Amino acid sequence: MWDFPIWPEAASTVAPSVEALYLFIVALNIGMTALVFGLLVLFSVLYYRRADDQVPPQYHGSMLLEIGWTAIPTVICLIVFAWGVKVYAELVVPPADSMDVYIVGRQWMWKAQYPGGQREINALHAVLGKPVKLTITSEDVLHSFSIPAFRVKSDAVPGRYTTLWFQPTQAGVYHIFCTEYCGTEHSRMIGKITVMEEGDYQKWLSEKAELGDALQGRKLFAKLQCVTCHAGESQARAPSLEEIHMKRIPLSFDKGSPVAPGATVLADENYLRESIRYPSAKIAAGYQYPSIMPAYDESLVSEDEMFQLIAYIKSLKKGQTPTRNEHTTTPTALGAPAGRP
Amino acid sequence: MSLHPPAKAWTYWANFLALCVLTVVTWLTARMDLGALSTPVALGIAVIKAALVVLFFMHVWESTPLTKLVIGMSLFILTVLLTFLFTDYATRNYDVLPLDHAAAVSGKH
Amino acid sequence: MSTIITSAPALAPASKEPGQGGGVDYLNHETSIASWLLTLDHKRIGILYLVAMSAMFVLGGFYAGLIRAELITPKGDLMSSDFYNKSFTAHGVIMVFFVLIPLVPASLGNFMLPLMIGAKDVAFPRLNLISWYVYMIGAGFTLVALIGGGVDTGWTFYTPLSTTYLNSNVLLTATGLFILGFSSILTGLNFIVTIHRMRCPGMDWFRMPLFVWALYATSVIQLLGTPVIAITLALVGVERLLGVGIFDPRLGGDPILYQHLFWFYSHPAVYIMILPPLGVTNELISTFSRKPIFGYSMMAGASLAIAIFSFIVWAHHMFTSGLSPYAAMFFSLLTFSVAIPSGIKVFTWLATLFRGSISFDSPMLYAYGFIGLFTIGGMTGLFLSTLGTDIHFHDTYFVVAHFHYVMVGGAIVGFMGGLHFIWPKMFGRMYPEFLARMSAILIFVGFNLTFFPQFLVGYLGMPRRYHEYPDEFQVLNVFSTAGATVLGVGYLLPLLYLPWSVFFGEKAGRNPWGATTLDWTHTESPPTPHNFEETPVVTGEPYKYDTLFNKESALAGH
Amino acid sequence: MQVTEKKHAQEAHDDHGHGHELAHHFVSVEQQHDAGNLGMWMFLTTEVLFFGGLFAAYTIYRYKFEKVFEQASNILDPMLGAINTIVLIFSSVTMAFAVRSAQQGKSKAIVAWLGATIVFGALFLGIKYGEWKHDARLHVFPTSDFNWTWAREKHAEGEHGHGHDSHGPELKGFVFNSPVVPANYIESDSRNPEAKQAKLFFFLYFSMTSLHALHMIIGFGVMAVIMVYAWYGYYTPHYYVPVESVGLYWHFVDLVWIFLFPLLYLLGAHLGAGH
Repeated sequence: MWDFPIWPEAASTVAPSVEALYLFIVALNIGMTALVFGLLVLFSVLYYRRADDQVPPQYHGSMLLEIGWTAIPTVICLIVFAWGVKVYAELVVPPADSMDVYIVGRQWMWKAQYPGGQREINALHAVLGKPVKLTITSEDVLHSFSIPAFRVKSDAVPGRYTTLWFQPTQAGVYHIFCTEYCGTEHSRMIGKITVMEEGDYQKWLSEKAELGDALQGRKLFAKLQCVTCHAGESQARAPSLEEIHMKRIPLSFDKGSPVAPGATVLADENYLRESIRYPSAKIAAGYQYPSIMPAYDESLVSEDEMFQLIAYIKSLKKGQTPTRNEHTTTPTALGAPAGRP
Repeated sequence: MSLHPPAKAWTYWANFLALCVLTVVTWLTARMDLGALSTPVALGIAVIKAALVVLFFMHVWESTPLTKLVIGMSLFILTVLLTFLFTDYATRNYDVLPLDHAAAVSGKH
Repeated sequence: MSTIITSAPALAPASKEPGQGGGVDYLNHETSIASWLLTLDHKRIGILYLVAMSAMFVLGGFYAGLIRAELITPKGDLMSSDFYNKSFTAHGVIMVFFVLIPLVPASLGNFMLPLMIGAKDVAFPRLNLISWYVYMIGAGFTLVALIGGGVDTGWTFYTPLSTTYLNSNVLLTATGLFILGFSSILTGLNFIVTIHRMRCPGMDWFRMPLFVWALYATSVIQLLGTPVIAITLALVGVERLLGVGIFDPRLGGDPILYQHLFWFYSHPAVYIMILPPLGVTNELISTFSRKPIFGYSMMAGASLAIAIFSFIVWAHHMFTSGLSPYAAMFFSLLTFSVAIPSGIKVFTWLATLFRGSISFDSPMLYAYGFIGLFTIGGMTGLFLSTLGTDIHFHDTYFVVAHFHYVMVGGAIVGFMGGLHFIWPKMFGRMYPEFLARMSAILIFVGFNLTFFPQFLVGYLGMPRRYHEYPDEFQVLNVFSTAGATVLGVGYLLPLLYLPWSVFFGEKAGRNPWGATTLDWTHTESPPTPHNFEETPVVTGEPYKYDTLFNKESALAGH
Repeated sequence: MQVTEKKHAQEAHDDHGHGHELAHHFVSVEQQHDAGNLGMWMFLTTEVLFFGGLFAAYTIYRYKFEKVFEQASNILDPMLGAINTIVLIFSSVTMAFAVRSAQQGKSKAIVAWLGATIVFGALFLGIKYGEWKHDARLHVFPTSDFNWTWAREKHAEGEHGHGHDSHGPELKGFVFNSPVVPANYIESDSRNPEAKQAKLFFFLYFSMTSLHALHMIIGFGVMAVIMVYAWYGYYTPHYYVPVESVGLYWHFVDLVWIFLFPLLYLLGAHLGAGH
């Protein structure tokens, strides 16, 4: 029974940097605690009360000392803070070449979608040494996606995307926990992440081969008639979506639009999502407010489908937008209040 | 021989007139479209009106420094609440840190 | 009747033997039940709080016991996960809102504050009594909610879980806490006015005992922070009633805004809990080492600094919540600003002990325990204020261990020290010293045994609020539970011997510890209904042991 | 110093001479007055933060949904808001005079001025009640029967001179059981994210104004009690903390409204509401 672990595996590239910082602060802790306990014991031994009427010398303070034990901790704190920010930057900025995996949390399970369209519940597979970027959201309440062995964690917030990334450095199977209390079965909202060699991974993928996310997104793109306005050739009614991902979009600031003049927005997953759920939120320059595009809420585009659409939009290269055929009818802007001029 | 000598009556009436005028002014300014300025103007006038009430109706004009400190303290904390909230909301749509991962790892940014 | 002038309070009008001064004290001048329930005497109200909070503490402890028992085994075999969730919610709500926040100010503070500044009572005695009744009403609502049906939101009531997805008694609990908030506000208001307006002649700001400074800083937080949580809980309630989505993303709201508003109060609340025990510890360290507090003004300043800083660091509870990274860095930096004054306090106590004349009466043992545990609790806070490490530790048992070191190891142990210190003044009786020392040691040992393993299991990644957990975490959890039983015994002892001592303990003199503040030198034990026969005039600093140290007063009652 | 102390000490003991003017635990009437005054200010700081929570929520959502908030605010009638502002300010003046009479020890005058204050406060609430009634017709109460599409339409018509209440089905009750709007409106709302945002604005509008109104009603109660005491000459130039305190409280209520008026009513005034 004495062989219980007290040290989690460090199985990702960021883990060692977190580890180093952790050890530094541990050292600070031990140092300070030892100092305090040591002095307490020492003073008790040296200065215990010998006689009932013993009156010790009365010191009232020493400016030098007081400045000292204000200044030194301040400096140490600043060092720790700076180091912490450096590690944090590593934790939040994914490499450009990382593979996208989409995570949807719901009471009480984790759903994972791979670019290849493969789906998993409460499980995740990653390739040894290949960076993975998770885009996380939730269908109901707050959850938090945590992989202790990788030292990464991010809340799943309904209504928006959060991200985390990791690059596994040793094969194995590790815990996935939900660390944000999410209701009755919170402690059962756990899973396993399996880190495997490239080869095994490809084998595993091929076993559960599927129509890729992007392709399924393309179907949706046609089914929801996005193509009627977001056409490659004419941009009369809506901007083209080709290669829009991670571009800076200047926003329209006619009297209507709810953004400040001159504002731009980075077309990341969150922006693409918002523009589908609530088109009038941030309208690209040159198009007027309110948007003529209908708002697609959960009943029209589920979170899973949203990921497929976004995967498709991200995959759109120049001139790849499907051409519209005459039969496709324009979706009417149900979202626009009837009373609007 | 009261604890505090009563203020002159006319100060109250003058104050009342000033407040009425400011109310009309703020309404008129609000009706013309000042764009981004409209809110600062409206709030600015509101602050002036509030100051008049506090200083003369609530007698802070001739009150002790302690009272002024108390007011200052509550306004300070209120400001902290409102402004520090914005450190989150105003920066949420920024691009995350250096977009170049290598820079982040090596810490050169 | 002439006014007493004291250069150093220590050479007070000698130490009268107990019973002298007419023998009429605030306990025996009227004894009917009504005289207690309708009393306007701050001393009696302090005791009313003490009784109420002890009951709440036992209840909260009971739930803690349930949780630890469940966690002995990895599988959820003792209770349903639903009941487990309700247990830790009840534990959290009761301990945080009904025990820790009012713990020291409402009981010890109420009793000592007027005595320490030479006042007959707090500024608004009626308000003082009202705030106790408000506390009881709030407690009533919450207990009905927690025991009749239960609440499974966790004490943080995070939305949208609490507003949309749960059908337990959230509304009733929110109401109870909303009401309770006003008890806290009224107490704070009363204390601030008392400290500003009721100080006896000569008791200028830098002659006040440091406990008073701590109470002052605490009251500022109570006054400015509590209303925000009140309105936030009201919004949660309204959202449940009307289905308006002010915190629900489906309805356009933002769940993170709830966290901001919640922590804007609940982080400063941590300092409502810890500042008064810090203040009490000053009294203990000074008295039992017969030294003035080293760097008095620095210490007083640190208390105020903590109170102000506590308002600008709240978002460090939200680093993984989807907070903007820039805000995360901003708040991480600010968070360190609280670490500094806390450190100052610890160093100051050590410097005070240096070359002192240290006696190890039970209050001093508690004070030692407090310093040790508070140091560990504070230092482990570094892991959580630092961005790089907090991402890993957030919402794991590491956090649980950290804030229990501060809240229990700090606040509760500090309170126990203060209680044992003030007990003879409260009831004019000594408690069995040996048992008191036993319980001090048991609590220290049991506490570490309970919560240190939780640092380790937290580092392994075991999340909070888990009903079931992977097998490899079991051993540490068993240690933790074992420690909890020791801790329980440690708490049980005072619950037995303190009430016993009220009736059978040996009589204490007016100043058994040889303390030098007005409350010890100028009042009987127990004090007379109006505290002071004549209004004292202070001309000296609070802690001064060198002039004519009065042996009898130090020994009276021993 | 000591001498004065001694005097006060005695004063404190035989305070029966002063009757109610000096409670036993105070040393002097000055101390008592200052304590009461400071206490009231402390309470007001709490109130500031109490409303502060709502203002914080308002600020954030106003920042996120600026445009819709302006349109929603445009539904409200700035004219009525302005009139109410003046009414409330005037009640502040009367209150100021009530405190003044207390300082001069004119008991009957206190009663008169407080009475005037209550009257104008009531007038304010009356106008507010009218507004809410109108809001109910527009279906902007943030409940299940909220409908943004309906509100905008009816409001637009109302602006074009048809008068407000001629349109929309007749009300059966005060607020919540106003008849259901046609299905297509509900459909169009359900598809329109801005409806949710507008609902947030009106939630904030109603919670802020009703909390404000609640404060006024509490104020009425306190004033009524004080009027009774004043009638029997309970307050003297030595002891008028209660009057002064309720005065501070009332001015604070006025302050809150001074900010609510621009934030809620004038936000969308420039959108050309032709009132």
